[in-house]
Amino acid sequence: MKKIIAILLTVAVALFVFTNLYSGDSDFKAFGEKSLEETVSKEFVNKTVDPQRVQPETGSANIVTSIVVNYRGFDTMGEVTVLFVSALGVALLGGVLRKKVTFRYKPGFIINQGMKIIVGIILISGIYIFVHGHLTPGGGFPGGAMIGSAFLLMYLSDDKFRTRIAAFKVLEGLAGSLIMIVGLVGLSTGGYFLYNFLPNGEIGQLLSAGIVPVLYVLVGLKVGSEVSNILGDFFIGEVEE
Amino acid sequence: MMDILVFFLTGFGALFSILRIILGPSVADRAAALDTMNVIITGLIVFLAHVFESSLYLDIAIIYGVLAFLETVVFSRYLEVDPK
Amino acid sequence: MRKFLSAFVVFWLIWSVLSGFRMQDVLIGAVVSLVLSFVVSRYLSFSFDFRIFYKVFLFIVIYIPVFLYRMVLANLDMARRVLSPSIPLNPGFVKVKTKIKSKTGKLTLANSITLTPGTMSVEVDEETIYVHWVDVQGEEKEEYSKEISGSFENILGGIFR
Amino acid sequence: MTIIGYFFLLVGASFYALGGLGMFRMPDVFNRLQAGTKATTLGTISLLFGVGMLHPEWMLKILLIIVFLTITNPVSSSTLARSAYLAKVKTKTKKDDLKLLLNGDDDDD
Repeated sequence: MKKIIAILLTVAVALFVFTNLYSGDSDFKAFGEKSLEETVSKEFVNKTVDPQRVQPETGSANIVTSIVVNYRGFDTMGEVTVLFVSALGVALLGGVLRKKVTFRYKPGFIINQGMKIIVGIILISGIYIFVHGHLTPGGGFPGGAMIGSAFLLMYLSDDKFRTRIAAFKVLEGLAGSLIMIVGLVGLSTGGYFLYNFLPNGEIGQLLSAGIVPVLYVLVGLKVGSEVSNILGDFFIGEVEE
Repeated sequence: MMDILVFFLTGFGALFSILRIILGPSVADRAAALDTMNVIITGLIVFLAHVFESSLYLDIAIIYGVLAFLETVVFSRYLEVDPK
Repeated sequence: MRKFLSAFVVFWLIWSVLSGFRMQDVLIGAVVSLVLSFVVSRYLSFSFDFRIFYKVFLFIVIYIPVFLYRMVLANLDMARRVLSPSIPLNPGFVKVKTKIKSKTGKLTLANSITLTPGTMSVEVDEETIYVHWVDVQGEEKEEYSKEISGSFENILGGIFR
Repeated sequence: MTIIGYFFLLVGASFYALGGLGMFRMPDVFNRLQAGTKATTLGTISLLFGVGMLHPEWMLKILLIIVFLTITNPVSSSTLARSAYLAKVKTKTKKDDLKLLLNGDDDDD
């Protein structure tokens, strides 16, 4: 019965979406017919690549990154704070529940040895992803998730690896405070929080786009260490604070 | 023309893995089919890099490959977790 | 110390391949790999010395051609099985002995067994590899070993002592 | 160069199709894993090498992806096979020398 209702609901939603998309007088334009001239995105593209400007406004080759970290930098800081609060919640609950994840069998030899090679590749490519966040797709959040996933792999595939890496607690706090400090330096030099006080440089170089790469590296470090801390809380099951 | 043929063949492989994900009698079957499909998609992303002439897609392929591997390992360890 | 240096070299190499060989990238990559290998190198098994050049040379020149050849054979074999109307199968789990001591060597051997005709390694022990075989032939352990891992055993035994 | 590249692309894509088909037709999980892993690994190597032939300036990065996938793909399928064996998934396997693996491996950490 439940399944039939689910199928009926799915069909109803699908019909609604399709009729709205394909009827002639709907608000949604057909693919490729929407004019981008009247939207706000053109303005942001121009700010970055317009050759008439003396200096590009953000200098970031990836426009999405320039919006996420430069124009909406304060918002990104809020997102990182949300992650921090959830990590704190997991740590507190982990102390109350004291229930560990237990496996019936030890991890096998193949995954145990394979992990010791693969984790290195995952970690360095995760760091590559967030250092190059202003040049390539990606950035702080995917890179941090990759670092967290590398530590999840270590917890899963090595039953000796139960020691929490103490450096992460330090790293998390350090990255969070450095984001604030970068914002405050902007406040004191330019007049508002997270002001871009570094030179923009040339688009496409690694050292360009002002404070965007700095902030993204910090965000990546913070996300990675937080995810690793959450996983550590789940696997070790107790907190000492 | 050749591109369409390549897309057709890869889509054929992905389609049958999806069928196995739907039909698969046990969790292990589904996880195995998911692993196969993920590798096929990783290859497809690299092929998209060639179609769109942009090397940025290679980074996405790396991320996708890493997460696909992790997903399989997590599923296989999940099969071993104590049920009580 | 040896682990630290080896991890540093591997990280730097991967970073440079990923980001391209420009000056800024290579320098920042050096800093990043230094920090990263300082943190995680003791959990990893990157460990080699100067004989690595000789080993990599042997690996590329001898192992990879044999491996690719066997892999193509494996796929043709698998294609034959998949495409025939009644799938010819005689599956079974068998044990294979190995003499390789090095852990990375055993891992490589297990991976090679997985990718060669009709076999897939399931678990590795001190000196035994447990293998799932699509088409079991023969009866004795020695026969299995010769059939499944004979050529790789010799090559990898020469590379990873 | 272009022709060789497209040849590799087609070979890789056909192995992907074969892998999917094998995943669908084989009778139990171990045989499915065998078919899937072998076909997709060779398919990936071939397809990625084809793309590298068409764009020689990406060759190094593509070789890195190939190495990474060639390490991870057998590892993940071996791990999955071991877990499926330990979880006692139904098989059509007749011969079984692996009983030892199940004994004395209990660990409640």
